[in-house]
Order: sequence, then structure tokens, then C-alpha cells
Amino acid sequence: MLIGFSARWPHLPVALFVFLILPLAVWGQLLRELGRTTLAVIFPFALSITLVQGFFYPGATHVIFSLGPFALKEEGLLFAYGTLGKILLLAGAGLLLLFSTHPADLILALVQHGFPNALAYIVVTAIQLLPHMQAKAMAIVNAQRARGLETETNLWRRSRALLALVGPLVFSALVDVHERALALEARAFSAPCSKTSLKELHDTREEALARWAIIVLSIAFIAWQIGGL
Amino acid sequence: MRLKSDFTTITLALIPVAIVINIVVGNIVQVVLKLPIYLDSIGTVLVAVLAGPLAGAVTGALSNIIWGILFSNPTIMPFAITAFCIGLVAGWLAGRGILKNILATIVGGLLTGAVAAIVSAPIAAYIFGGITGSGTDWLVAFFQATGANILQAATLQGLISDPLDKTISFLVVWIILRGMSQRYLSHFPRANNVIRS
Amino acid sequence: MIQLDHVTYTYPQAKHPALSDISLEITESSLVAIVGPSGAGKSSLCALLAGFIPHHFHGILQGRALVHGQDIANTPLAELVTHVGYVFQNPFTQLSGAKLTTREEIAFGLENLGVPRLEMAERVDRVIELFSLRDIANRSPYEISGGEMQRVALASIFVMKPRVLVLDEPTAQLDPLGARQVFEAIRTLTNTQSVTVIIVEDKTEWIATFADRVITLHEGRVVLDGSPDAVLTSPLLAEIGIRVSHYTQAARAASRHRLWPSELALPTTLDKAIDGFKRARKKYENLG
Amino acid sequence: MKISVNDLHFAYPNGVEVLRELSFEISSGERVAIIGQNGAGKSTLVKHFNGLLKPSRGFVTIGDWDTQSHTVAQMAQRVGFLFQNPDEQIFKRRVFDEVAFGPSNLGLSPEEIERHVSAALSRVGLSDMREMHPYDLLPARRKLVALASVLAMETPILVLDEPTIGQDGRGLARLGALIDDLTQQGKTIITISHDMDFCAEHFERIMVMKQGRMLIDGATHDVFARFELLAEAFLEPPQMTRLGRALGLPETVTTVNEFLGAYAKTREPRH
Repeated sequence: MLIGFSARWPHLPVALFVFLILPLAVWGQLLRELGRTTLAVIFPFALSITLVQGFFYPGATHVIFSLGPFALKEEGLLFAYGTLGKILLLAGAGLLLLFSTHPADLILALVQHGFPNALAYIVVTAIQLLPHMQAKAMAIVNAQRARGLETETNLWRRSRALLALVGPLVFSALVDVHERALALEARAFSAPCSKTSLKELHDTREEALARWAIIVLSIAFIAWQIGGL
Repeated sequence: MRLKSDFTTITLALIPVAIVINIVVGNIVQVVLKLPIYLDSIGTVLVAVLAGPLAGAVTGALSNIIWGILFSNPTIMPFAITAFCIGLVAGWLAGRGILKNILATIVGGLLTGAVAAIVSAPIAAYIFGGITGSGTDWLVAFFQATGANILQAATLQGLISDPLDKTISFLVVWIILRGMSQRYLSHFPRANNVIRS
Repeated sequence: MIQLDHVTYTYPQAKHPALSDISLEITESSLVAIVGPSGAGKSSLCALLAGFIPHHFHGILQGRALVHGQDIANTPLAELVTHVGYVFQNPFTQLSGAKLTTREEIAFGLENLGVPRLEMAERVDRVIELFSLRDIANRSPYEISGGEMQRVALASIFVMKPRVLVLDEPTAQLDPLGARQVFEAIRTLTNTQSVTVIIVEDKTEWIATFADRVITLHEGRVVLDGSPDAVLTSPLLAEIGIRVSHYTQAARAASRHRLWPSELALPTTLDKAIDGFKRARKKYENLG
Repeated sequence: MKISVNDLHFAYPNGVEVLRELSFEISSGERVAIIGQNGAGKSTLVKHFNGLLKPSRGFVTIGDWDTQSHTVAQMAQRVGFLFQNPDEQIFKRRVFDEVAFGPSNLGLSPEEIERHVSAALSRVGLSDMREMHPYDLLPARRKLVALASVLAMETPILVLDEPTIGQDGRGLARLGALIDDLTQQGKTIITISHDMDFCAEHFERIMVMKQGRMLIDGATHDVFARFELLAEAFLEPPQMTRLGRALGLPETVTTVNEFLGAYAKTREPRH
């Protein structure tokens, strides 16, 4: 991914997506899921960037065709293509990681490689709490509507409704936080000893080697690109 | 930085909840109330105020990363840098006592918004070619048409939308913390940022 | 094992003490129920025994509170939790949040204490058996019923081998089935393990059947302390606003009309009520 | 104001059907308790009474209003709704303001609001706490604040979801008296409760739900007499009903007073 971004050749990100991400996705049997989500993610960008940069790229001169005062220009489209390639690569690589590894496993792996435990706690807890707080938010919306709060009228009244919805959510969240902190203490969360883990994650030598190889390669490529500027 | 004294158990319990508040409030505002703002940094500001700049920064950065993970949208992850800065600035401002009166709160919101815009612009310009894939992209087009380069256009676009959004966020946090019973606030490491003694 | 000596505690900024001059002794291996109207100080007493008072809630603590001879006020919370386990009313907020399966959730406390992996696995699995959680061991702790969640909470505290378990209204937010499951788990504990359970509970029928001792709090003071039969049938209960079972209410009214045998204590359970009313009938028939 | 439920079916967007073939009417001034296991569909059913949920099939009308054609905020003029968890609605800094939120949404004048709020607070026994912060009250009291905020809207119909949870003996007695009093004024009260003894003391009609269907719907005595059907829904009859049955009383009793009356009768000399 770093390679794709630092490259000056506009086709490289697309090439990387086609020849690296896609085969990996096929290998992991994730192609359909990956393809669909990637398209959903980059569609608004594609639309926006083609229109904005196609017509308004600063300093572009090669007009392809005109539409009243607006003109579609070649440099703009080329820039749009290059950027879209980068976004495609970013989305593709990110999603591939997401779909192939459970976020919690990823976090556990990071912790076992020296990331702070607290970070793992934060990320995994946030991921698990989201559906429940969404349900709570819905319950609050219901409770306030049942007390006569209109959420479907003009902009001014909807803005005023904001506090009636966000207030209870944050208040009750703070109360819960308080109780959860005590519950964590009751389970020795802040005990001053080094922690152990019930779950073991296996990381083979080959995987470790591959990871290092990728890091070294990326750094080398960036250095080469910067050096070549 | 007061690393040890800020990252207490209650701060650790608060951060994931604040991350979820960022996401859920963003959702309420856009889906239920259909308001033309984001308001996705209420939780970040809340943590920054109650537990200091670094805790706020961590909340902000992780929010974007987790949002990207949960909604399968890696393109918002680079803006974790912006969210990190929002947390830092909000925490620093709160330490200067800005959440103790409404005018200072508004100024704090405007300042934080300006910082957010300046930090976002290079990310938007370099990675995304200046656009965000949302409704404010026409502003970028407008600024480019009037002669700005991509970075300038992205900065100007941010300077229009971010300060407004952050000011409303600050105001909401101000009202909420003012309305919260002090009994529940006193356990947070930086409770003095809001409690008038 | 627990000794309170003239303990008085006032929350920060509160006008009145939450606990007033409480002196108590609780000995090894028993089930002690605490009852009282809302605001009587039940939760504060639990918080004190777990050390949340004074380590988390500051305020003013007077008198002496000992657990296993150690002064609660001078012992760090991280050490106290290995003596006294605490289960909250709301099963949801006490999940750690950081674990993806029930089994890992139960292990969370042991991980924090740095227990070696093999020993940890063994202890966790034993507790899973004890609380009959095997079916849900590999499920997400967030996707099980309230009653199951509360049993997981109980298991994840018990696995840390505390000698005292403090349960603050563990069934208040559960439906009848969930409450029954939790009660059964508590019975398993008191029957088979040497652990003292201190439970705040308002379901008198259950207390009457299983508690060894009932302590009644009112306005921060201990007003009654004794056997379930003696405490739960006291006329004081209704006066201070505690729920009284319909069995007791019916028998008390009946005794006013001499429809309840005068030599018999008022009933707190269905069986005792049946027995008493049957005897009263027989007595009447003999007279008639 | 009459509630009519006609061939109500409800399914979530994912297709899971949670309510099936429900048809009944509740007249003005009735006291109805809905009981059943968690997941039986009780909450889903009552959410149809104020339009929070709309039927997938069939219809629900409140007086002359079809819930389908009115917003929840409009329905709030007719149906007051107490949710289980008060923390999911409280957001004001004073008890008074919290209770006034509903009435002010209904567009009442400041004088009317003051009158409604004061009356509601005195009904739940919180008159001297109107200036306090709701979060400085005990949870049981916060629940009463939520109840007051529903009462203050003075709707003809009240839905109370698990009102007894967390209430002590005194709170329970107050709640019971309040329900009796409100029915005197002709209000319709619908409750969801796991507390059978409470239902027996204060409700005249019981609906038993199981897996989205109505298992039994009838007068309190008739419903609690059916031990086998209740067991099928994992429910236990009230304490007095069980005692009466065990002592072989000829009629079904549900409350302490009924039990005493029936028991005394069996002891009258037989002629």
C-alpha cells in the first residue's frame, strides 16, 4: 500500500490492486464480499472526483469537451484516475485485512507483539458495545417520541430535539461507565502484576518472516522514490 | 502529559463508550434527525475534557479506525490523524478552563474546528485528490474554479464546515456536562475542568 | 471473617450518613440476606465490604471494618478483590467488554492476576461445569439471556476464589426464569463450596427457604438481625416499607380472627402457610 | 377511549414474525395486565398502542385514530408510555423540568404545565424533590420521576412496562393505590409485569402471551385458575391462588382479602 502511494506512476496502485489484492482475495475465498464492499466504498469518491477534478483540476488545459462554461479536461481525468487507484488500493487492502482476520484476533496479535493491553481493551470493547448502544439510542428515540417529541418536522424543531436524544444517551453512558469501572476493579483490572492470557495465538516462522520482508521492501521502495525525486 | 494519572480504570472504561458515542450520535444526527452536520466527535471532546488531551486524542484516532472497521470503510481511517488532533486541542483547551462558560466554549469549538480543517486538508488533498465523497465536495470544485490549488481548496472547504460542526459539538458537551450530576463526574481524572469549585 | 465495628460512612457532600454505627460479625460459610427499603444503605454496605468504600467512593468512613483480619480501609483494592467478590445488579455493565466468548470472559480476572495459562484453563473449566455453562462457553457473552449473563458474572467472580461473595440484588433485572437460574447457581455455591454469600434480595420466599441469617437495614442502621423466620415475619418490616409476602400478610390477618394457630410462627413460604392453615382448620373441626 | 386490535401481525424487516393473529378490544377504564416470558411479544404488542411499531398486517386503533396514520408524537396525546429504564429518557437538570418535557411537547400553556407537573409529582410522592437533579435520586425514585413525566401528560390511556421493578414495599403500595385511583378517573391502564401478586391485587383482566400469540385473555380469576396453561407459558399463579388451591378452597382466590374471605367461609358450620 505504501508502495502504491509513494509511486509517481499512476497505474501502479491499480496494478497492485489487480495483481496483489484480488488474487489474495480469491485465495481467501473473499472475492465476492470484497468486490461488493469495495465498490460501495469507492463509488461516491469516483463520482465526486471525476466531476470535481475532471472539470476543475487547477491548471489543466486539454479540453475533451465543453458543457456551457464547464469543460472536461484530460489532466483532471488523469489525476482522478490516479487518485481513484490509490483509494481503490486503500479500500481493497483494508477490507481484505478486515474480512480475513477478526478485529479481535488482530488486536490480540498486536498485544502479543508489545502493543499496550489497554489499547486492546478499548478497541474490542468498543466493537462489542456498538450494537448495544445503538439499541439504547433507538430506545431513547422511542421514549422521547412517546413523550410527544417530533423528530420529523422542520429543521429548527429537529435541531432542538438533538439534546433530548443525545442527553440521555451520554448521561446513562456515564453512569454505566462508572459501574463498569467498578466491575473491572472487582476483577483485578488494575492489579499491579503482569497479565497472562487464556487464548494463545500461533504465529508461524514463515508468517513472521513474510511480515518483515514486506516492511523492509516498503521502506526500500519509498526511499527509492524519494531519492528519485 | 499526565499519562499515569489520566489513564485510570474509569478513563479506560470511558474511552470505548465515547468511541461508540461518536458513532451513534453521528448516526442519530444524520439518520434520525437528518441534520446537515456530522457531530461525530462528541465522545472525543467528552473524553478530552474529562480525562485530558492524550485520552481525547486516543479516543478520536481509534474512533475513525473502529468506524472504518465496523462499517467496512477503510477510507475514513486516514482521518484518524485529524481526530487525534481534535482530541489533543480540545483537551488542551479544556485544561485552560474553556468549558466553564459558554462564550469560551464557542471560541474553543471554532479553534478546534480550524485546527481540524488545517490537518484534514493535506490528507484529503494527497490521498483523496481533495474530495471526501460527500455533499461538501461542490465547495472544493467552487474554490478550484476560482483559482485555488487542490490543497488550498480542501483547506477552505474544511474551514467552512469544520468550525461550525465542532462548535456545535462543544456546545452539546458543555450542556451535557453542565447538566450531569456532579456525583458522577467527580471520579474522572480531570473533573476539575468542568466542576466549578 | 467479616467484622464491622461501629462503622459510620457518609458520601462526599451528603448531609446524612449512608451507614450509621453498624456493628456486625459474619462467620465462615453462611448465606446472609440483607433486606431493607430503598435508600436504607444496602448497596453502601455491599460497597464497603468490597472495598469500593473508601477506595473508590471517598467521603468519611469512621469505625473499623475488617475482612479476614485485614482493615478494608488500609488494604489496596487489588488485594481485597481476592478476598471479597462482588456481583452487580446489572449483568450487562459488569461484562468486561474485552472478551469474545463466555469462557474468556470468565478467565478475565485470572488474566489480570497473572495466573499461569494451564492453571487458569483448569480453574475456568471447573467453574463452567459448576455453573452448568458448558452450552454457552463458546458463545459471545453479549448474546446470551440476562439470566445466563448474570450466571457468567457470578462464575467470573467465583473463579477468582474469593471467600466472601457479595451480591447486590443479582436478580432484580431478570425475568422469573432468569432469576430462578441465578438462585439455583447461588444454591450450588453454598451447598458445595466453602464460600460465604452476602446477598441483597427482596424475594422473601427465597430468602426464607435458603438464608441462614437475615439482616434488616433502615436509614443506615441495623434494625433486625436473626433467623429468616424471626426477621421476615416481624411487623416492623411493613412499617419501614419492606415487601412482605402474601403468606405472611394472610396469616397475620387470620391470626387477628383466631384463624391461625397461636403457637405457630407466621409463615413465609407456601409450605409453611399450607401447614399452618391446615392445622388451624383441624383445630377448629375438633372444637366444633 | 377504546383500543381495538384487529388481526395484528408483526414481523421485523428480517422476516422474523413476533406477533401473530392478535385481536381484542380494551374499553375505557379497564385495567389489563399482560404477562408471559421474556420474548413472548409483550413489549412488541404494547409498542403498537402508541404507534412506535406499526402492524405488518391488520390494524390498531386508539379511539378513532388508526396508529398507521398518526405519528408517535401525535399518539402521545392519547397514550402515555412508561418505559422500563428511566435512564433512557431523563436529560434535564431538575425533576420539575424533566416532568414538564412531555406536557410542553403537547403544547400546553405554562400555567397548565405547572398544574399538571405539580399534580403528577404529588401523586408519585416527589413533591418536595422538584428542584433536585434526577441523577442525584436513587434508581427507584428516578423510576417515579419517569412515571410522573408520563402522568403529567394526562392521557386517557397509560401503558406501564414493568412498573414494580426496583420498588420496595412502600413504593409498591403507592403504585397500587395510584393505579386504583387512576381507574376511578376513567383512565385505561395497561401493564406488563412479572409480579403476579401485584397483577392479582390491582388488575381485573389478564392477557397471557406465548411466542407472539395470545394464550389466554380473561378475567383475573379465570386466568389464574388455569394452572396447566400458565405452566405452559412458564408462569406461576399468585401466592394466594396457590395456597387456596392447596387448601382445597372451592373458588379461585388471587388476593389476600379474597383468600381470607373464602377461607373463613369454609370454616362456617355446615348445614
